[in-house]
Amino acid sequence: MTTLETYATLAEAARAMAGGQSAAAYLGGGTIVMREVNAGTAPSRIVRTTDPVLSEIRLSGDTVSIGAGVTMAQVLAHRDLGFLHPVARLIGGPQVRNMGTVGGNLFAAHPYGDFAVALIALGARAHLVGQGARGVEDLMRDRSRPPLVAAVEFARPRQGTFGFLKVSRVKPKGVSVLSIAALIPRDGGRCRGVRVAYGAMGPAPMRGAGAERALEGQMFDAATIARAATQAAEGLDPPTDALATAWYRREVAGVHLRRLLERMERTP
Amino acid sequence: MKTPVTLTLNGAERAAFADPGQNLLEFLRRGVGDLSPKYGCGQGTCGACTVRMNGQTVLSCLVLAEMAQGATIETAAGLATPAMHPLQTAFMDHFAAQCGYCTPGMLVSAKALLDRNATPTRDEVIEAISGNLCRCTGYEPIIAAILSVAQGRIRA
Amino acid sequence: MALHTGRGFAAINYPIGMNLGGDPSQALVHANPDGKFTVALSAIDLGQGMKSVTRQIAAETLGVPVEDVYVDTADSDTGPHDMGSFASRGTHRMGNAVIMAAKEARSVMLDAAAEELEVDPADLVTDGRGNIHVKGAPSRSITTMAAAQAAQFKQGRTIAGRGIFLIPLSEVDPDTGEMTPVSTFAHAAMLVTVEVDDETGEVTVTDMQSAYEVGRALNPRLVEQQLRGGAWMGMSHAAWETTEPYYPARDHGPVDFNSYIMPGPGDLAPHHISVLERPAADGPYGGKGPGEMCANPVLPAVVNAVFDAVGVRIDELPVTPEKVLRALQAQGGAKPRRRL
Amino acid sequence: MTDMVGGNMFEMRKEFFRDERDDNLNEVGKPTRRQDIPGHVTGRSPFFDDHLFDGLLHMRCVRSPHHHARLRRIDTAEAEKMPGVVRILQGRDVPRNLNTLLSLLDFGIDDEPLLSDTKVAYKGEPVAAVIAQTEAQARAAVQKVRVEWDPLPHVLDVEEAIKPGAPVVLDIYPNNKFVYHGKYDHQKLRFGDVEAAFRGADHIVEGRYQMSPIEQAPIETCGAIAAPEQNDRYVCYTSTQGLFFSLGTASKVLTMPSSRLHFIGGTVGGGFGGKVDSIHEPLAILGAMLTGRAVKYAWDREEEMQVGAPRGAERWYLKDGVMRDGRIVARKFTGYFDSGAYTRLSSYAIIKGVGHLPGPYTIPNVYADVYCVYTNRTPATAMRGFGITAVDFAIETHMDKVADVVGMNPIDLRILNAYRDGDMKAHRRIAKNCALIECAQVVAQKAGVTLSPALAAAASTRDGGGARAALPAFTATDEGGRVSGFKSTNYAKKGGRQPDMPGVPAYQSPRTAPPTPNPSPQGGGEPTPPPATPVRTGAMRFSSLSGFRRR
Repeated sequence: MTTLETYATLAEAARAMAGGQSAAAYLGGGTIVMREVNAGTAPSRIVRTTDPVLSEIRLSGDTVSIGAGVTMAQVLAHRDLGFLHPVARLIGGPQVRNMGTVGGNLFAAHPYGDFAVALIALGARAHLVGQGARGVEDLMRDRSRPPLVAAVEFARPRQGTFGFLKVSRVKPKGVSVLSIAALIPRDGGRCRGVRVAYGAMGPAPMRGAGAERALEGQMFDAATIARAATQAAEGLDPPTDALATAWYRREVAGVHLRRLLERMERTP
Repeated sequence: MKTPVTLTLNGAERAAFADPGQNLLEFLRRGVGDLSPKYGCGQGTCGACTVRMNGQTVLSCLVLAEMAQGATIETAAGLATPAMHPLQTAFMDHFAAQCGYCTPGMLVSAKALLDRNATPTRDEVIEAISGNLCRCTGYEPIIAAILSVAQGRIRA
Repeated sequence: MALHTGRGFAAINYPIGMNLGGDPSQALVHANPDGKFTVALSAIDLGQGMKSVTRQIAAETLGVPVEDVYVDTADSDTGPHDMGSFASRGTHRMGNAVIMAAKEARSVMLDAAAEELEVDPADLVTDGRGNIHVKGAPSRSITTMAAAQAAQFKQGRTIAGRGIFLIPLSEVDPDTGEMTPVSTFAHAAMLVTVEVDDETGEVTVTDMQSAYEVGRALNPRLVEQQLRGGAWMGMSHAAWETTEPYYPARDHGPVDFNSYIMPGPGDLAPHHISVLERPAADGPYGGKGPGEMCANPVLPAVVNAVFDAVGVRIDELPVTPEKVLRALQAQGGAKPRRRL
Repeated sequence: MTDMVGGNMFEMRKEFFRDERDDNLNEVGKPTRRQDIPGHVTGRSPFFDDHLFDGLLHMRCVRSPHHHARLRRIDTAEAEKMPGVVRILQGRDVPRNLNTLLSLLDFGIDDEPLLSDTKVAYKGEPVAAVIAQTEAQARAAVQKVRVEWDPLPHVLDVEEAIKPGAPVVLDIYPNNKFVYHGKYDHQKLRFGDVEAAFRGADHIVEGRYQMSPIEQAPIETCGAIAAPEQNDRYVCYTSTQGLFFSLGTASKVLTMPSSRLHFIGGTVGGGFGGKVDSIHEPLAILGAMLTGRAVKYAWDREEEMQVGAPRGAERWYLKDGVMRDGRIVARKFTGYFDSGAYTRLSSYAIIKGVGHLPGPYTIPNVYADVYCVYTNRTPATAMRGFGITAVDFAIETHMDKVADVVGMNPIDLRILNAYRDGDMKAHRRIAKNCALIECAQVVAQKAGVTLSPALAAAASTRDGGGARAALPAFTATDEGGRVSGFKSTNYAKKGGRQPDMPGVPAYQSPRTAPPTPNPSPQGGGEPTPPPATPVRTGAMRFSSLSGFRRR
């Protein structure tokens, strides 16, 4: 039967996760773990912490640090995180945004995890409890035994260099057919340090190598955008689910990437 | 092992024992007997179990009952005092309920919206109820009812 | 990218009541000593408004205000037999049973009133506001409450009534299909406007213009509830819903409301509804039953509108973006028809 | 009355059929508030699950992971030892473990167990029911029930299922097809001679249409709570759409007199057809009988969506013979209902669908063969528009194709072919109380669609009947799909009493007579039909649909 273990600090919680005779699930906002508890598929041990560090949002210079326990609603309420509001606003409905956390979104299975898509495009690093830091992108490669994340950290994008798009069948609240986040820094009109990330286009949120190559070092114009669109699906391995087939996702990835980039190009 | 949980429900202190892994929805319904939040999915996808916890709307099926210890909970059952809340009157006047099963959760979300935004736009109303599914009405009468309160156009 | 607008039309009729009949409904009506009435049914209200519409029907027939009637349903110890709430039978079958029961109760009430007023019951009428008076002489009047009290405590009458409605079973000829399916039909016509994105195959319903013929609209707002919600469901059937996205394969079957999709409040199209009333000869006060048919015209109307917009026909529901995109590619792009 | 809601117009078009109505009634026609709305907005409306019982037990089912399989054995030993487990039910615990929903009307033969004990025919079919103190404990114990399966070949497509050599879903049915009237493996509709009419038509228009399976998706999932009541009775709070339907089903499968059952419902969180099947009530009551405690059995959302019976898929083939001017002279249907693994209500819906053909149009030659097909899918059941929604989708999409072929405005085409008062319908009854034309005209006017002057002036009350009231001089019939070895039962002999109906109310216009005479009980609500065609064989009772018993 399910038992809840509450710890004062993240470190203790991490030790409890590692130790203990049986497997444990870490309870953040509850939107993932509680669904499993209700379905009877969660481990019997539920671990949580009341560590205040988890709900901190810190901005120092150009560096943004968001605690893993920060909810989508808290992101939306933070004036200095305006560039992330279009992302957080498209995650779940109001109730889910009041509960779901930045840390939880990193480990939400398909079709969830759109906030992680944005973090990958932003080049975010995750601070792991007692394990240093790892790129969020790298963290996505194996989510089977997730480490405890304390916070995510990234450089605040320059005005107009970050864009996000989510395609869903139900409005205003629906899960992803696909989502795209793009960071397009420009240097003398040319795209430098481009990062494009996709959601629902692979087993987990991932980079879009084809699009990045097409954009990197190029002028940010219609021709470049068109080229990026044609290479958008390269290296992607989209799943088939109740909403769409892999074929459809691959087919429209370029269309939606183009629409996102055109929007960003129009509004510098 | 059962865990004692004390919380403030619609202004009154209530206590009961929670089963291991029991969610707040079942605790409120079977533990303390507030039957206004409804089970619709247990997955966090329908909104029928919506309550306010410390002022914020949450899906009570996704809250572990033990974590509501000491919390302030508001449900649809607490809306009438006993006079009907304007939202309740508007839902009645606009025929904004058919089977009535999604209505309590819908009202909690609507109340939370109006508490932070007295004059929402149609789009803001749509956003506010987007986490509450209705299978009967097609939403339009619900949107109209909420807007009518926002615009102070309640027919007595 | 190009958005193409198209309009599609469909018209339908719908059989009211359980096919072939053989589906009885019963009702009991009785008065309290103060002239307030209880209607006991075993019928089910699953949102369609059974309690409310039978309440209005009972009040109309009894000749009392609707506030003086309460409909109690459904308890098998007190509510008499009814087949159930399906096949658009509720209003039609149960409405008639309630009328029959209320007529009987009304006649006892008038007998009691007549005895108090010392007149012939045949000369009495109700004003629908709680009074019974002599036809043409409103001054010679008695309240329903006084009549009920007299019946109960002076005259020893039971102001009560029993009702049943049954359309006996029809035969079906195995060789020709000759049968009497139902006694009346409701009707609808629907014109839907859609926008089709020819790069993604996404279809957006932007407007619905409808006319529904429902027999007498026993309560126009209850009718509107059915038509508005039902048309939304029709739109949902047309382009969103299915338990088997890859029918006949059973893979990827939805298990929650994120994978079983329906239009959200942000997907709504304005729906302009006109209601026509052609009373049904055997319907309660001419009523039919709008609940089931209201979704039906939307499905084909959406499919026809997509054809009108881009020239592709999606003959397998639901009309998903993928089906539209595949059809567009097979056709070599959008070929707008614009016939409407 | 006109009302604008968020740009959504609602208007009553009182000018139509005005002389057929008295609009001055006291309560009828008034926009009175719902009686149940105060309960709904306060959260006090009592749904089935809103009744508290001390020590309520929870039931969860063990379900088949296979589309089709034989059950070798069920081992509950480990599950019995799980915490909180009170009892585990199997098929042998059900007094009468075989039922079909409409057997209460003597319609259909019993073909579905409550808890399967020999074979499963669809993924998710229940084979055991665990009763435990909490739902979580019941879920955990379900995982510990060991079932040994022998998977069998399965079939999921209706047209695959009726091919020779297809896997047999239920061996009591021939070639996975329901038997109608003990005579044919499908329901026929024959009116005139479509083949002859096709030869004389200017155009032939054909189409294939596939309706998807759909979940009723009420926000309240389907369920029941049963408990021992005083005086040796059982109370059952239920979400059923048919109180006595479920009571009768429970009484039958539990072999318990109805007097010992007390059903309470009537306030249901949406149904849309999905709460007719009466699956939860008998199992919940059986649980209460065997544990002496209150037992709740309800689907979770995943079960509601994948185990709960959907609106069945239907496949329709249509073929029209059309003249240059848009008149449809012949229409032929071949339909396949995907009933899933058991009958439930599909066989019945087909009769409803056939009676509806060819849609709201007067077509002189109509033909239909409609099959109720068994596949290894979740059984289908009723949903809003049952038996009609899918074929209307087919008909109205097809009408659009016809309009395209003859180059006609789609609304004009509908009105040109629309049925009118007095027309003979394909099921051989006279049309009355029609209003399709008026609905089409109102929509055309609102949408600014210009109709041809003649059709803009058409009316349902005019130009019907006469020659259009006549039965076809000749109707082509056939013995296709004849089966042998089955005989029909007879509903009429089994309590099909036809009582006279004193005081059956019929609306009477104060000004003019109603459009048609009141239905006579015997007439089943429509005027007595003209004499049947010579080819008509002896009429079979509706219940003969119920098919058959082995000789």
